[in-house]
Amino acid sequence: MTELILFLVCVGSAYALLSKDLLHGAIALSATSVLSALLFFILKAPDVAITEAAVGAGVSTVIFVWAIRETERKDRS
Amino acid sequence: MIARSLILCLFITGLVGLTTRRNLVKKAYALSIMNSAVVLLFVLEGSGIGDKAPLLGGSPGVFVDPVPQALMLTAIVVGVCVSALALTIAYRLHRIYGTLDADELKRLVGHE
Amino acid sequence: MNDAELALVPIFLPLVGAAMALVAKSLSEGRASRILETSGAVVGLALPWAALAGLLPAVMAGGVSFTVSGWAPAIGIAERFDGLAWLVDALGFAGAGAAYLYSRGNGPKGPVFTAIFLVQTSALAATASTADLFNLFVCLEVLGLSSYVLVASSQKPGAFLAAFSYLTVSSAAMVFFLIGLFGLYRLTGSLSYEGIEAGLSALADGGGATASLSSACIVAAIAIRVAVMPVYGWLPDAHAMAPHAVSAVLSGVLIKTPLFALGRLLGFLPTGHQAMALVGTAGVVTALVAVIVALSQKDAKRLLAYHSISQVGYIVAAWGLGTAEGLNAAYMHALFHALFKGLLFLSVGTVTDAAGNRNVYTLRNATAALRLSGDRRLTVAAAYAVGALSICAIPPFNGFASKNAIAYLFKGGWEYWALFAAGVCTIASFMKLSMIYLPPRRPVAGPDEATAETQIAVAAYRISLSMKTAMLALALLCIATGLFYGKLNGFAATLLGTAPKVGAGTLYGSSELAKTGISLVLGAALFLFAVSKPGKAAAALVRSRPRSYAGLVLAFVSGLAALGARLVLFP
Amino acid sequence: MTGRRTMNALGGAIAAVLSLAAVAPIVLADAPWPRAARDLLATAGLEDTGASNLVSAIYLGYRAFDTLGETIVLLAALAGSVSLIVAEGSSRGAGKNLADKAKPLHTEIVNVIAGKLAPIVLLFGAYVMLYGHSSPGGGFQGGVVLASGIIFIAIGRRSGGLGRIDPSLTAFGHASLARIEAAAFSGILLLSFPGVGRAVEAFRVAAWNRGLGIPAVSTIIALNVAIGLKVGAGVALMCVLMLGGNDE
Repeated sequence: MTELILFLVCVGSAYALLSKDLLHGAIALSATSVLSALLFFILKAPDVAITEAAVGAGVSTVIFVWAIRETERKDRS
Repeated sequence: MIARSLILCLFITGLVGLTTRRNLVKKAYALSIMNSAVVLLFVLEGSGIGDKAPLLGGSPGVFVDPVPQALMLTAIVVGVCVSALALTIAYRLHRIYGTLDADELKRLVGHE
Repeated sequence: MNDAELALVPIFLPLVGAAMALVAKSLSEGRASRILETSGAVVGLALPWAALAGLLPAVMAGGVSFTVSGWAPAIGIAERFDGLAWLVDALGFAGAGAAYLYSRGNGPKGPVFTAIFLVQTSALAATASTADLFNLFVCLEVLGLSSYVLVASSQKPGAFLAAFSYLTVSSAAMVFFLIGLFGLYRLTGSLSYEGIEAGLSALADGGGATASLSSACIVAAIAIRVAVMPVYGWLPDAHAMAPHAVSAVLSGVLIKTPLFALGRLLGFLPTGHQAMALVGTAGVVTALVAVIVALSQKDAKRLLAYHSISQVGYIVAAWGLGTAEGLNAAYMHALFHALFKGLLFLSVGTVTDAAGNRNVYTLRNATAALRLSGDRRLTVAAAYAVGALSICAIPPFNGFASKNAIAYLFKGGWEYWALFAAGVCTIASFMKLSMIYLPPRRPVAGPDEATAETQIAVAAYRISLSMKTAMLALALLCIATGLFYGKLNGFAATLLGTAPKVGAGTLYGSSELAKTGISLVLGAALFLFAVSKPGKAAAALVRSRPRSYAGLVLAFVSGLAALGARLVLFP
Repeated sequence: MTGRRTMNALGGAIAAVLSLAAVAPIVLADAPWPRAARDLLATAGLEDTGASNLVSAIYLGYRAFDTLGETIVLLAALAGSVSLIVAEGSSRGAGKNLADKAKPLHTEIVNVIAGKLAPIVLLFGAYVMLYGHSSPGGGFQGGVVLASGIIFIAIGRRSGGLGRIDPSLTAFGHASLARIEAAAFSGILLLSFPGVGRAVEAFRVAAWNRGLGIPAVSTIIALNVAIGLKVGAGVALMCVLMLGGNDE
């Protein structure tokens, strides 16, 4: 289970870095945060899980989406 | 061992992303990925010595190590602060130059 | 309040000041808000001196070791307030105080700036006295975050890019720091320096490769803040683009505090001595390479920024010896550099603002610009002269004593000659910078666009009293510390638990003076080459070397790998 | 172009190899995880700090000084971000663009749902914040939840889900958020100022002897509340600014 979640987190992160659409990247990162939070819960770290869910999936997604909306959505390079 | 290799892989992914991606938002993504790799590493390793969340009372069992968990709370918060600041600066740069490409920006700022 | 609590007061008072500034921001009335902000600054920058005075007896008696709030050392946060912490605090509050005073005239202004400036000052004090690895991480992050914000606060486009590069590179380095911390915690189960030392020595092989690599990660992450070779690439942009007052603090104080904190940590690690020696050698190389790059610059503040790297190279070189004498010499130069480099950033920043031109090759007749901006007595030019003479190690200014004290430590080695060459380049480079005060080469023919622009900049710019006061205070300190070097050095040596090895008499001996004379002659020759046609072409070549963002990360990673290889293969 | 791409890939490969060489031995080494700190906490944690959540005992008790540093990191980052955004807004004319861009968010459905949800979210945030000493959670997490509640209010205020119940509840302007943040930060500083902890403990013991039961955990609860308010106000201020849905 741990390995599976970690693998998915790896895939999600790689997708976020490779995707041409920054918004898709932000959503992928948000999903990896939720997965990490689940993993923390499984690993008996409920405090870290709550923080990761609130911060990783919540606040930082808001900030990422804001930044993309205010700048540009496509990674042109 | 597999779990730790995966975390290592995650960390290296972040670092390579930071080096090769030229988009500033992607660089912020990369930092956030590196940070979460370390958080996962601490929590995963710290949980190896017990089978019960560090809350007193309740079911019998051995606690996992609460120290790395407490440290990682701080690390997560620091990570999001760094992201927020990085993106705000990227936003200002985009307002001025209309691009998020690091190399392009370096050329446009044009300092010798 | 006992000594353990008093030792935390210099950390908390700037925070209280920052809180006052934030309350001031949320008040809408102008007058009350301004008064509250100013008193916040006084609480944060002046009151800590009282606490430092109160701590002096305890420090003289050997320092205070304690855990915050008195928790068990196994789990609490260990602190060590000794002579070194006291001295580094004094350096920080002196530099920050003068820079803040200057910022009242020239900006940036506003309660948010005050609050973040005070937060940074507090983090400086916290970094100086921490003896806990994770607490060091937190301190460095506070220090970093506040300095990124302060660099960006100049609102210049270049400053944003510089802040972004600085932020990403040093945050990535801090992740490596955490991995190093992970390695050490897993081996020892402890976060305090003493606990880590005890834990590692209890292991059969002292922790082996894991401990060495973990130390390498931590050292590399801190070295990036000190801007030693090869990880200095972020500094020139950040320091050149920041507001002048912030540049003064960044160059004067911020790059040294982590170095002394690192020294404290390395004293507890088994491979600490080797790491120190390697970083020290890198420091010698830095001192020479950075000054050559500085000589080729055309932007006045960027030139100063490269000099900061070079001067920090001197400090790191002496620090890397790992002896009490080395630390003493390193500290004295760090203190003097804070004074004269702060002074140089403030005065050069003022002059270039007054003239509306930062290009060393084209800016001439700067005195006229100063007069037009309300500095009729040329205080700024005089302050610049003091700073330049100090950094060039001309007696009796303070740089002479501290640079020679460092050179003395290396007598007979290749380092001595490298540092000598760096000194020659420094003189040449400041001769070049001083050309901005020369009269214009030819009378301006007509009101072309550039001159008109310059005139506007000049007309709008005013040099205020607080700016002059800050510069005068620093200039006087440069002279006074030069004249009373012996006493000051003796005081620092006592606090660091050593005896001054080199008296002021030796430093002013005939051979040292002759050496200064030779450097001056060589420096003048180098200067003439630098402003000649081939020299300018060479400078342009150095300036146009490729500097990409990826290079910053690669430099960090290769530095880390080199350090790791050194520690693992030759323990 | 291809040359640059090759250089880029080469740079990435070098970074990967070198950092792997430096970091892999640390991560993959098979040293046993230390148990001393855990064992010490399991026996002494509750008695020392009064918190049955051992993570909170460390986070707000033994290592509260680190937490203070973390709060300050957040303070610097938020204040810096907000001032950078505001400076941009003022430099291009009263932030007109922000309001335009925010329009798609203000659909009627979002407004109503957000407005109705806000009190529940706020209540949950308060719970997480107040019970951090005994259950998972704490000031920081509670603060973030509180912030999302405030954001919901900000989004939902136009159609007035909450405004209908009590108009004063919608009066979360920038100024009041900044005021709450500054006050809460002062509170955190006051609670952690050197010497205060000892004085509070002495007072508590004296009160205990006179029959006034103030539990040892009250310091942690007070810290949790102060941190929660500070984080909540700070994060809400930044997010409200970013969503552009707030009018002064």
